[in-house]
Amino acid sequence: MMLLPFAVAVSVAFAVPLLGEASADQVSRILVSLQKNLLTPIPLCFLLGIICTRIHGGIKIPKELYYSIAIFLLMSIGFIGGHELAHEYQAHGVATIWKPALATLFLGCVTPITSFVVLRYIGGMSIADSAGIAAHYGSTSAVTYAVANSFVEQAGHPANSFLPTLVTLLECPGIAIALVIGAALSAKERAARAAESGRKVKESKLGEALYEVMTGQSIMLMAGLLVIGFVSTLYMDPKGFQPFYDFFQSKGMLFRGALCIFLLEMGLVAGEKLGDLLKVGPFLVAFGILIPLIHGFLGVYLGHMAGLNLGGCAVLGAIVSSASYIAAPPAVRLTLPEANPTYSITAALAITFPFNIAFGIPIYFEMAKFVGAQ
Amino acid sequence: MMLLPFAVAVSVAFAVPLLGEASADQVSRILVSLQKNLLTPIPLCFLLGIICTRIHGGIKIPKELYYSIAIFLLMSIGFIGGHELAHEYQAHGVATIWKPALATLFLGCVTPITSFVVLRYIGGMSIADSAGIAAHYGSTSAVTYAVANSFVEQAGHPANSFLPTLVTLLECPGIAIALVIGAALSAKERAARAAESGRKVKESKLGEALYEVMTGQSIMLMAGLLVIGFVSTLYMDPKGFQPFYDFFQSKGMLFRGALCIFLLEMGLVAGEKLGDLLKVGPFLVAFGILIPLIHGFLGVYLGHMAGLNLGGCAVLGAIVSSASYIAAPPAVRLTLPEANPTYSITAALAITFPFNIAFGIPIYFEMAKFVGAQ
Amino acid sequence: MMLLPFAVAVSVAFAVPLLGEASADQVSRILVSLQKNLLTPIPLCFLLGIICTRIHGGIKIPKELYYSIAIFLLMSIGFIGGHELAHEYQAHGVATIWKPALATLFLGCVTPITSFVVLRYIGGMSIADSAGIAAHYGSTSAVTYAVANSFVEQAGHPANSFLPTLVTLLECPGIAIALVIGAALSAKERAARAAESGRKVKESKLGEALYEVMTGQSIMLMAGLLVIGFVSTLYMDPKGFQPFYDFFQSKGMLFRGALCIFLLEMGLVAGEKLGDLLKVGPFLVAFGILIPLIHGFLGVYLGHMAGLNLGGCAVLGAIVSSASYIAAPPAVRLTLPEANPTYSITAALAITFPFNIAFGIPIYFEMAKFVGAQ
Amino acid sequence: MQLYPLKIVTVVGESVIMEDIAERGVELGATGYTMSEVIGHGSRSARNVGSTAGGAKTLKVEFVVPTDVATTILDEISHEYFEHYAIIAWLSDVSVMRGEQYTRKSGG
Amino acid sequence: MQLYPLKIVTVVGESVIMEDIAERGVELGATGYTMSEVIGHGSRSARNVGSTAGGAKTLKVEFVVPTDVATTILDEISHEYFEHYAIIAWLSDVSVMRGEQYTRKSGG
Amino acid sequence: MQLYPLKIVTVVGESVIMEDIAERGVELGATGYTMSEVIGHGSRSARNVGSTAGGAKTLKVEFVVPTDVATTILDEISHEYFEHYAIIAWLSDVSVMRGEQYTRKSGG
Ligand SMILES: Nc1ncnc2c1ncn2[C@@H]1O[C@H](COP(=O)(O)O)[C@@H](O)[C@H]1O
Ligand SMILES: Nc1ncnc2c1ncn2[C@@H]1O[C@H](COP(=O)(O)O)[C@@H](O)[C@H]1O
Ligand SMILES: Nc1ncnc2c1ncn2[C@@H]1O[C@H](COP(=O)(O)O)[C@@H](O)[C@H]1O
Ligand code: NA
Ligand code: NA
Ligand code: NA
Repeated sequence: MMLLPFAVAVSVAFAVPLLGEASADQVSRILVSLQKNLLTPIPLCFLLGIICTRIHGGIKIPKELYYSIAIFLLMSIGFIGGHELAHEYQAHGVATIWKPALATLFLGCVTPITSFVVLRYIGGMSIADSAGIAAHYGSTSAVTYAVANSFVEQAGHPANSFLPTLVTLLECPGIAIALVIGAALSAKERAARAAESGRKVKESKLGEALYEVMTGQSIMLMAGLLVIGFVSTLYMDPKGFQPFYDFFQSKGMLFRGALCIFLLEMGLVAGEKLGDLLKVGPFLVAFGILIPLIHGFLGVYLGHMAGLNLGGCAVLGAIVSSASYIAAPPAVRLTLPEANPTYSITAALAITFPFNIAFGIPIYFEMAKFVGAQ
Repeated sequence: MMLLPFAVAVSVAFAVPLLGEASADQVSRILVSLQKNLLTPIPLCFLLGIICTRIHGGIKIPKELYYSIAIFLLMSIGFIGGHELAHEYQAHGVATIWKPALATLFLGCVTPITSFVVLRYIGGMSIADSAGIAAHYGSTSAVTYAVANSFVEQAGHPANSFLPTLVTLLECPGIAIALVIGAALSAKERAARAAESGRKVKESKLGEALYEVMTGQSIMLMAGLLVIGFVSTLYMDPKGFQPFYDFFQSKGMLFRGALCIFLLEMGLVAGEKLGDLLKVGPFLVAFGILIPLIHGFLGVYLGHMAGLNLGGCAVLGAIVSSASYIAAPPAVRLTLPEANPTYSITAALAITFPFNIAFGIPIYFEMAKFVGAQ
Repeated sequence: MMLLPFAVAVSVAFAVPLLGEASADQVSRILVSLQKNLLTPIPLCFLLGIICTRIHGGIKIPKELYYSIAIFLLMSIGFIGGHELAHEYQAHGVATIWKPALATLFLGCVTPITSFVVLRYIGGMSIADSAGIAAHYGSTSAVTYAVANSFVEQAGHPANSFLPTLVTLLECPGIAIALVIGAALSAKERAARAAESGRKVKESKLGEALYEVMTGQSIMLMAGLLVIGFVSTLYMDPKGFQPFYDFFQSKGMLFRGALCIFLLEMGLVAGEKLGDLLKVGPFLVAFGILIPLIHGFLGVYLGHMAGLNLGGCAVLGAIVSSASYIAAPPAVRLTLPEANPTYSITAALAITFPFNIAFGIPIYFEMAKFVGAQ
Repeated sequence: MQLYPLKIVTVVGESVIMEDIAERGVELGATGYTMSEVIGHGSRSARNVGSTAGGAKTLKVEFVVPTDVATTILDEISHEYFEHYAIIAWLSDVSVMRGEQYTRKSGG
Repeated sequence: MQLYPLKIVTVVGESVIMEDIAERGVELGATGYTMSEVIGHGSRSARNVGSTAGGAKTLKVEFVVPTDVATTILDEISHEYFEHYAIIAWLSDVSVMRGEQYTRKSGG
Repeated sequence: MQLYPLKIVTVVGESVIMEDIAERGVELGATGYTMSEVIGHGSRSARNVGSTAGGAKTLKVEFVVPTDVATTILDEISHEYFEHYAIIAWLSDVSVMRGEQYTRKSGG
């Protein structure tokens, strides 16, 4: 926890140049990185989506296409992850993996707490809202992973092969911890209210909701395909394995192309949520930008400590900083119905996600260079 | 406008051989061209769709798949168009492009007028119906573009690289002009009717409908991806660009394969509309074949004047001749509700589209040779 | 028909080793084959689906994606089938094909009868239920074909090129024969019941249902694309043909990848049906495993007699043994409404299909070696 | 604006028979129908073969009709389909805008 | 639990106009609406341009409203859309849970 | 053909709770339910987290039930869900074909 003040300082140091008050060299390095990132199809498709919504344009992505792409992306991340993990495992056993895995789990436990504390005690939000938002920021966004991974590959610094495994590890703990905090702290309130209304206390849906998170689509597909990719890499002959690899591999055209369409739809939705920025107020907007920078730096730093390479640190930073907008929302809605979903979803989808896609990822990359990752 | 009689003459000269009364050489050249076109998967899938509907067979393409393919095709046309435009722009600036662009805009303004005049004064149709159908024929069909482009590529004469840009230019003006004509001419009628019924004149939806056309899915996706393709060609390094190119590029398997499934669905729908041919009467059937020949020749001729190559002239002919069945119908339905959509949709979808796919495209190709394009 | 006792004997001989009581050599060969089959993505995805359903996990494949993949697989099987058939035809005329085709038709007529007899007279099931289930086992499953074909290719023994043609031939006759048997035998019962209730006998939907089977999606797409693949192979130049081939070819990434997602969904559904295994009772479970072994051996044996190669025999065994779960169910439901669909669908989908995917296909492959196919 | 008292017949059932039922309703006097896809759960919904892979297919169809046509349609469905198929049907009262035009064959 | 007697206005029609109608309903006093996609067949359903490739698009929209708002909505639809568009609309009686909150603008 | 007077309880609400509600209805005495996907707009529909990317998910569920079961279901929904979730529910009268079989637990 003593890392936190340091993390804050560095994050701010990295955020500041963006505001134009830093050494010319650092600014220009970041600007080049930004341009390299921004003027590529993936963020541009996101932008197109936002523009289209704002001018009431007619692009409509059928939700079945969106879901199908999500399924493909998750399967792909898992399968290729399992494949790479098998190679890593064959070469080094668990020697290279256990430290980053532990670091990731640690981050999955810390980030919901930092988020909750900031929201409740600095932002003064209600217990339910604080815990609900914390659940989103404690988990991760697989699409942010995919975009970050594309970025470091395009930058010539591919991440360590087992990063997809880390994404899988990061999905659940943060949601669980935030919901437990929320449920525990609001139990008293509920009891009081129930007594008042003369009806018995509703049984909490916490257990049910946690089970649903842990067996949700994201985890089942990523972890399931991770195992499948691992096993079939070990047991199939490479020729038979090839077509599956071609279909799923993330360097390939299908993955990048699918990402474009996916980001277009996310832009369409984010465009709508932009209208809610006023409703959620300046504190949450600041939170949605600064917390990712802090969490991102923690991810980069601990990743570096755990031995990740340059790309790996940047990607770990990106996934730790990102907020879930698929697994977390329904779990929060069920467990903490008093929480207003407009807050959490606007923050995750209309602030943090675009910030990360456009600026965060190149910044984490620079942070990773800064901490000395290679 | 003095071109028109000439265009009519040449079109007829090209149509006549099809009826079997021309020089052996010309006939056989056209027949070879037709066979080359007809016995390929794309038109055969269309035919399979028609047959399936006529025998009440069970093929059902989920409409989400159809929409997804439409989105992919539009994005693909735009993206590759933007990519090629960037190369053209880097090599020649706007020198090679401005003339074809002007010619295309001119054709987009002329074709709704010729269509309206023929329908209203030769066909004796109502103002609303004439304007409604003219809106369809004044615009264009992106799928006809895709098929024509495949045809000229397979024939070894790829079109100029900026043709997708021309498709984008051709989408809107024709609809706008036809709807304005329709609204203006029928305003009096409406006013009279409103007075009679004692209710105030409904405000026309013209403005709204035009805005919807100009920000509709087709335009947003094609123009949006055109910009994205352009920008990322200029700023990305080629290795990073490659996977996006592979995903979208029109020579590739995804584009052609997607076209097959798309044409299958269009065949299923066209098969149903065939039943309406009797309802719309012989005039409209003749219109749906002859007007494309005339507009097609205009496209080929002006394209040649503007410096397009052989493939480019043929493709411009095809897109000018084609009728919109995606953007135009809802715009017409909103603005000219008295118009009977059975007329316009049957003409566009069950007459002109199949005619172009099967016969029109090879004919425009021969026309392009005839005018001397190379 | 005198083959049957022989087939039963051999099937049992092959089934027995699985139970662990055979020569070490045979067992180990089969086990290697099984492992080669089981530890690959396709059956593993099926397993993932089953597991997900059993633990109430959250994977949801949009049904439009499922239908879209089905359409792609059927088109692909047909198109590549037609392409290969064209080559075979150009090389050998119909010399190599007519015998396997006849054998397939013969098997399509025999298997519904064996199924019906076993169900009615050994299992003591009702006429309607026996005929209903027989209709499923008399037809075939295109996905089982696709998986079997992948298996023999991965095993280095690709099947004869015209196997897809045989799949098409096998689809309809079995359903037709079983439904006719069911309708004929239950006509009396119905008449009696109708007389009792004082209402006229309902006209049977048999004709209608048979027409629907013969013009159903599976047949239209497979046979339609078979013709398209055949024709365009003969008439197109290879360069123009290539992109279509790349899109549809079954060795390629798209086909295998699509199969993974398809099998995942089938696992999700089969997992649900597993709950019905208790309802259908031990007889039907045994039927769902033994009848495929018997039919499979018949397919392998007759295939060998008809001159198929090793892969071809194994694949013919697999498709003959497989049960339809797409075309048959609605046809049976319409024609024999008294039949309980739980029986037929559980048998086809939750017993025979997984058995074939996991164990059947490698067994048919060993059977094919056993009868001397090469 | 004239409101006209009519009936709505709503039928929910497994997909294999619902197109037949819609057409039968038109034959028996309905001027049209409105159909939608639903997810159904009932005592016999396991019979629905639409629920093989690809998803549960239960359909709902509604007919706006005069009373006599409503009775005829329900009678037909009750006798032809109720015994063997997963199906439910009910009748309710509605006031239809310009309703006289949905009484086309009501004399039949 | 309080049940409150209100009306439901149900409108089924071709897709180009249904979003307008939903918004119009809210302007005229409905506190919300529920819309769904249906497959429609009627005397004028050929006019539905949604039925070009990509599938038949007919939409159904329901408004839970007090009587006076119901009448206003039906009146508007009858005059603005009935003549040229494929559309049907009807009114039925319902008892709505905590229904007082769906009467927002009912005085209008 | 026997028609039997029953009630329909219709509930429209955000997707996270609708499966629970459907199951709860069956526990409370409904013999089945019919569910469909709709697009909803109301005073609290922004709460619907289904409306993140992938589209608006509002569900409608209908129960055909006897009066007492209807009341029990509405009561339960009113107390358990109305406060925090985007939801609307109403009751209407219907005459159900062979309706006696939808009264399974009506004594409860
Ligand atoms: N009590 C009920 N309330 C609403 N819908 C029902 C009810 N019972 C059955 N259904 C619907 O009717 C269909 C057939 O029901 P069943 O014949 O009982 O299997 C089911 O799939 C449901 O959609
Ligand atoms: N008698 C009817 N019963 C139920 N729905 C109808 C009826 N007539 C028309 N409809 C619906 O209303 C829409 C427009 O009808 P129409 O204006 O008659 O073409 C159709 O697409 C149907 O969905
Ligand atoms: N006045 C209304 N008429 C019809 N449906 C409504 C109405 N108000 C709300 N709804 C439906 O009920 C859902 C929840 O409403 P609410 O709780 O007001 O946000 C909405 O998504 C609509 O589908
Ligand atoms: Na996070
Ligand atoms: Na045109
Ligand atoms: Na079989």
